[in-house]
Amino acid sequence: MSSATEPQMAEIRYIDALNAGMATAIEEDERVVLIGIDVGAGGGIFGVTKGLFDRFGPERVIDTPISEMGFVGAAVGAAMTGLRPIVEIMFMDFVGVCMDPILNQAAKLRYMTAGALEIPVVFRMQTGAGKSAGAQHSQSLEAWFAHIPGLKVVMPATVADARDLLLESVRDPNPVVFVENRRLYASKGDVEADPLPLGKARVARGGDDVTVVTWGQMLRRCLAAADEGPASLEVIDLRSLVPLDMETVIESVRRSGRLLIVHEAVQDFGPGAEIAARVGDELFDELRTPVRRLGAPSVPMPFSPDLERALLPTSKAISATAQALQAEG
Amino acid sequence: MSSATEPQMAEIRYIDALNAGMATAIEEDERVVLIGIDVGAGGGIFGVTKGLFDRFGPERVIDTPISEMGFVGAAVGAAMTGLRPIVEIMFMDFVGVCMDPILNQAAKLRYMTAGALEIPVVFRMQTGAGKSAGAQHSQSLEAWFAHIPGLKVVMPATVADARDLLLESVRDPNPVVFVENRRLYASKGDVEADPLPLGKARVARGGDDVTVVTWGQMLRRCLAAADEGPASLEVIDLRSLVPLDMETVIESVRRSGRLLIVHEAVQDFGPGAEIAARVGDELFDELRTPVRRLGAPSVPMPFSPDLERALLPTSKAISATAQALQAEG
Amino acid sequence: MALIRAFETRVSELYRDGEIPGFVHTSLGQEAVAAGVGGALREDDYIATTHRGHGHCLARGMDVDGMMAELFARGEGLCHGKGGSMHVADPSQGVLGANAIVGASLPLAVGAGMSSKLLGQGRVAVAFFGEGAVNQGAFHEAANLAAIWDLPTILVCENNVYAEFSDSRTLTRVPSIVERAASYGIEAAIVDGNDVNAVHRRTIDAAARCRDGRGPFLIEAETYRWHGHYEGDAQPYKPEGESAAWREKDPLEVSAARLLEHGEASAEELERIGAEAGERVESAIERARELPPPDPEEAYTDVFGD
Amino acid sequence: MALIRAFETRVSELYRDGEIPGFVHTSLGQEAVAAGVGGALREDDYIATTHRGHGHCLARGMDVDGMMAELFARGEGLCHGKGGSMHVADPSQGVLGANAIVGASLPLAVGAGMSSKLLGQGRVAVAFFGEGAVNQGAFHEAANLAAIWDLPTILVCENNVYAEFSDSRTLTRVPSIVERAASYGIEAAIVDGNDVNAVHRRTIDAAARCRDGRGPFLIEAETYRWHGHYEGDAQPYKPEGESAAWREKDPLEVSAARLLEHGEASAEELERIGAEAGERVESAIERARELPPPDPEEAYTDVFGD
Ligand SMILES: Cc1ncc(C[n+]2csc(CCOP(=O)(O)OP(=O)(O)O)c2C)c(N)n1
Ligand SMILES: Cc1ncc(C[n+]2csc(CCOP(=O)(O)OP(=O)(O)O)c2C)c(N)n1
Ligand SMILES: [Mg+2]
Ligand SMILES: [Mg+2]
Repeated sequence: MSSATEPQMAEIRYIDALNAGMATAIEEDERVVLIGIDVGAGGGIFGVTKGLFDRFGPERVIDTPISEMGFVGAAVGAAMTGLRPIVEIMFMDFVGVCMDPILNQAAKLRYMTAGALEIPVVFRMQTGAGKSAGAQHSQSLEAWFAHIPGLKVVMPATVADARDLLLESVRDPNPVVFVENRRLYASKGDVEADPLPLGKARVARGGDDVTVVTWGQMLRRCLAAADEGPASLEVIDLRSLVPLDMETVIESVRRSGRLLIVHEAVQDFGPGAEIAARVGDELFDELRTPVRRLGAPSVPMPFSPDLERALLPTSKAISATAQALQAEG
Repeated sequence: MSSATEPQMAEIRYIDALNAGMATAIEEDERVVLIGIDVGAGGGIFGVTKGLFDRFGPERVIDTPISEMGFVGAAVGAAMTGLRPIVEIMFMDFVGVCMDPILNQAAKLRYMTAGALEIPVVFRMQTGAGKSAGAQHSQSLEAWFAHIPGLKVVMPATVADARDLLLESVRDPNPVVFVENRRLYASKGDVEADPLPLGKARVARGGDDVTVVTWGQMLRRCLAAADEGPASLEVIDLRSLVPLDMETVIESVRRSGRLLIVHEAVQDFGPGAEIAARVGDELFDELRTPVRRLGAPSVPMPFSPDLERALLPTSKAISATAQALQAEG
Repeated sequence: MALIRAFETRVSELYRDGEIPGFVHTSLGQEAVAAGVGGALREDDYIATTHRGHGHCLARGMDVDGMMAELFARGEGLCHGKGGSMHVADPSQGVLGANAIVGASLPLAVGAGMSSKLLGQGRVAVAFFGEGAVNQGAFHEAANLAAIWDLPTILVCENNVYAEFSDSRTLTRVPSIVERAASYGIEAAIVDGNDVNAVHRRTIDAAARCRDGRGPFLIEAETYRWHGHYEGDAQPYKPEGESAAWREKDPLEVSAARLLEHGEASAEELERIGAEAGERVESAIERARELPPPDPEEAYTDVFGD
Repeated sequence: MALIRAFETRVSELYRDGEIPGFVHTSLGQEAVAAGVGGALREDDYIATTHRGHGHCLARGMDVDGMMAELFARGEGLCHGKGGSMHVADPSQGVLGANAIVGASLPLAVGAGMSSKLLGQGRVAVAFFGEGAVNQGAFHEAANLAAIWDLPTILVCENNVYAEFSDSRTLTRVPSIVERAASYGIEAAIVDGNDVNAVHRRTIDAAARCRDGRGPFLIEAETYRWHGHYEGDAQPYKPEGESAAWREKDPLEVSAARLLEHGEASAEELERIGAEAGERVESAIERARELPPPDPEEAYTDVFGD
């Protein structure tokens, strides 16, 4: 990947890591194209694709009209016929206008054709509440995709993963829903940090008392909670919901006997429920305390920064819940 | 409701009960309209709306082009401005082409306008695997809707509920996702059976050893499993995921100490996970055995009847799992 | 128009200064469309608008204080701080809301047209949308529905040349929205979107047609987005001189010139109108600044009604 | 055409008799469209089709045995019994599959056109769709994309009058699909969909344009759906005599008459072709009947590749 990022600049922003990952993907494989609204000349509404158009040209970096159903579906059709598209859905909330190609086409056509069709497409989409973007621009819907057989669901929380998981997603022969968190775009980190394959969770912080499973922007808050102590938290960055690395989670909870799941998505019928249900079943006898979840309450995201702030799990709430778990038994 | 169903015909089909519910709704309130593809003159692709067009005319029973995004969105706009539409999405899978009006409009506009907008709309949709309809016509996606704040999610499993819950949904001032099960359309039952309000779960069968929570077409299989014995199963028909009547579930599991959740939807990140997670937390000390779930495996629905049959929970599998739970402790 | 100009000019500054959170999209330079349409509607008519809807709301008579307070995310805002710039709404004024999903205003306005028709209210529903939204399936489906059901819905396309960073003429072979309306058998007309009188006349006619049961009408208003897509957008994509040329056609100056020419208003009067608008906005700002944020409980209310 | 006729005539009966599960939609009466297009394509061209796609697949040379076995849900079916009538596919024949979502074939074929263009393959991608699908946003968006990107994509609209139980002319003010193509700047032509030669000539031209890099073309083939929407549909909605009139224009008889007239084929040859087609189908049926269902393991394979 050195081609895309100068060796000396190990400390880069999440957004630059995404850009580097795409640059490498487009450079290393002539079948890779980037498709989306203003991803080209404009460099992306958040600047994520800056420079790619000038570097690779309009054949590889393709601007589209505001026609998600059309261009997401076209990306799926292109993936069936030899290209490996990265298609951007500007806000995750916009899947409301282009779900069919993801739900009924990309996720199912390999299966329905008994493997005759391969669909290597990456659906890049961005989420991240906490910027007063309002109820239609703040949703975390990863649970929807994880519920659909045939889709991988990847959520990089670190700068290194932003680049490496994106690259792995492009190289993957399957449809991948790649969820970026806007709140992390400006965050800096070491892009050469210990790489892990797609499908493996990372123990971001070792600890003994409570296992905390999370992903996306909540990772930082969980780490901050771990810093607060006194309980010793083992923080696991899941990195992908599909594949779901339960081994790493189970192994940790077996040691700690306690599990707290933290995510930005709405808690009810959310992604944490699956992890809670599995651990509750597999570690029924080993659990010292009930599995707890911290997610957003069941309300749309309000515009007001004050109201919004109060709805997302804070490091305070995370550490308080962890302490409470430890106190319970 | 007598107006819509002759008193003597207490034993009617689920499909007739739905029809009766709509007839009563349209008759009792001039603001109620029925909108969808071939719901009018054609009487519905499955005959659910038969006769309504002749009875109420084209102003109240409205045929549409194949434009779900347009007419589902129009139904939401109509609901904001004085009508109370029942809009049909022929197969639940088709939400792929019309999710936005449900996800970003109906579910959110009351909240975003601080209650200034009221959106009394019913999204009727139909599911039901087991008819070789293929991967794009067999999905149960109720978990998606339950995860979105602002939507009620109703799933009638009995003939009486088909009529009564539909009527209650139309009278409800909120957007309601009303999920019919095609496999039940021909089933017969007593339409005058003990009515329960929307939001209350029904104990369909009392029992002591294992609580079985289910809904939709799986209710019949759970009851069949209960008949098999020897374990005494308490079968709960949830009736709606939102509101979620945890009280009834908790009360039952508190007695039985064992819980099995059965649904047709894919198990992973499915609706059962939320119930399992809540019970695992609230009844941590009272549970005698781990909470178990039986849902579809993570594969698209295959066309082959033999393959498909093997993927849905059978009464045998349900009773075997229940017996196993009882044996565990 | 003076009010819209004053309102958005200040909102742009307030956003830059961090006093207004979230995303803000201004319609500076497009005021004539909002004013021309707004003034032609009946009290009880409906509008459904977009992310760029401040002008449309103000022209409908939306309360300036309540609207500014909403942009400031105050508890006394029209939406109690839960909507914001992209979602400001006031059904009591027929405003079904700004909307952050491109194309969403169209099916909603079709639905409002259905209500009006079926309930025999003679109300007109206006869908505002940009030329970029025309490439959304929602436009296509909604236009066809409005046509086959002869709904009292006016489709007002504000063709301001750009969709975000892209020149919309490069994203279709048929940049004329009026031509595309032919696909639905919808009569349509192009108007100078910087001439409030022209827009007003067109809308009067369209609304009359609607009330006569003659079905939908599409108005393509040619105008220009002075500012960036969002406040803060540096607009490298705009060709040299293009903005300047359009500013020559400032809708406020166009109508001012005409009013003076026909002696329908004196320079002093126009001056006063501008000044009053400015004061109106300033007082709304002062008020909003002093208001408290929403009661924390607000976050949990209005999800469901009963 | 004879093969399609024989295939679907028997499939219709087999479905009625419960030998074929699921949903079945036949294109009886529309064979000339499939045959005319199929015969005009190159070996390596692509097609994406609909729920009514048997004919299109057969005309592409899809294996009759494998296809029949698939409809019978056998393990040796082309899709191992996992696809069925609504999803039968064979990428090795360029068939990207039948599709049960109305309108879905269009974006997929646009994508196939992108692949062909970007990889410089000169392959053409055909999207088959019905006139009812034209009211889907997917048609609108896909047509515009094919146009602005000058893709080698042919949009073949089979206008068979009905969409399920509805006369499509009642669901739009502009029933002419050719007229609606103008919205995208796409050249289009209407052809007699019951005349295989006419369809064939049109497709040859359209494909040539595509390969010359002149972009998409839309063909509206006027034809008629003999059977119901699905097998078993009683069709009360069809007016008296309409079916009979169209059966007068049976595409097979139209071409048979012409062949005989021009002495390009003798009655015996035509007879033989029909007979052979019948035998081909019967042997496929016999074979399918004997085949076992899929290995239970099949239910769990092909979800992900590695
Ligand atoms: C479905 C959807 N896709 C993309 C966006 C992002 N977006 C917001 S505004 C905009 C441009 C809209 O252009 P136009 O319709 O011309 O309106 P204008 O901004 O010019 O007023 C885009 C792409 C969105 N909000 N919704
Ligand atoms: C998105 C979607 N909406 C509705 C349906 C149900 N449906 C299947 S076929 C059909 C009619 C299609 O009509 P047309 O496009 O004319 O094709 P034809 O059946 O005449 O070949 C409908 C409404 C569907 N499969 N997908
Ligand atoms: Mg614009
Ligand atoms: Mg048709």
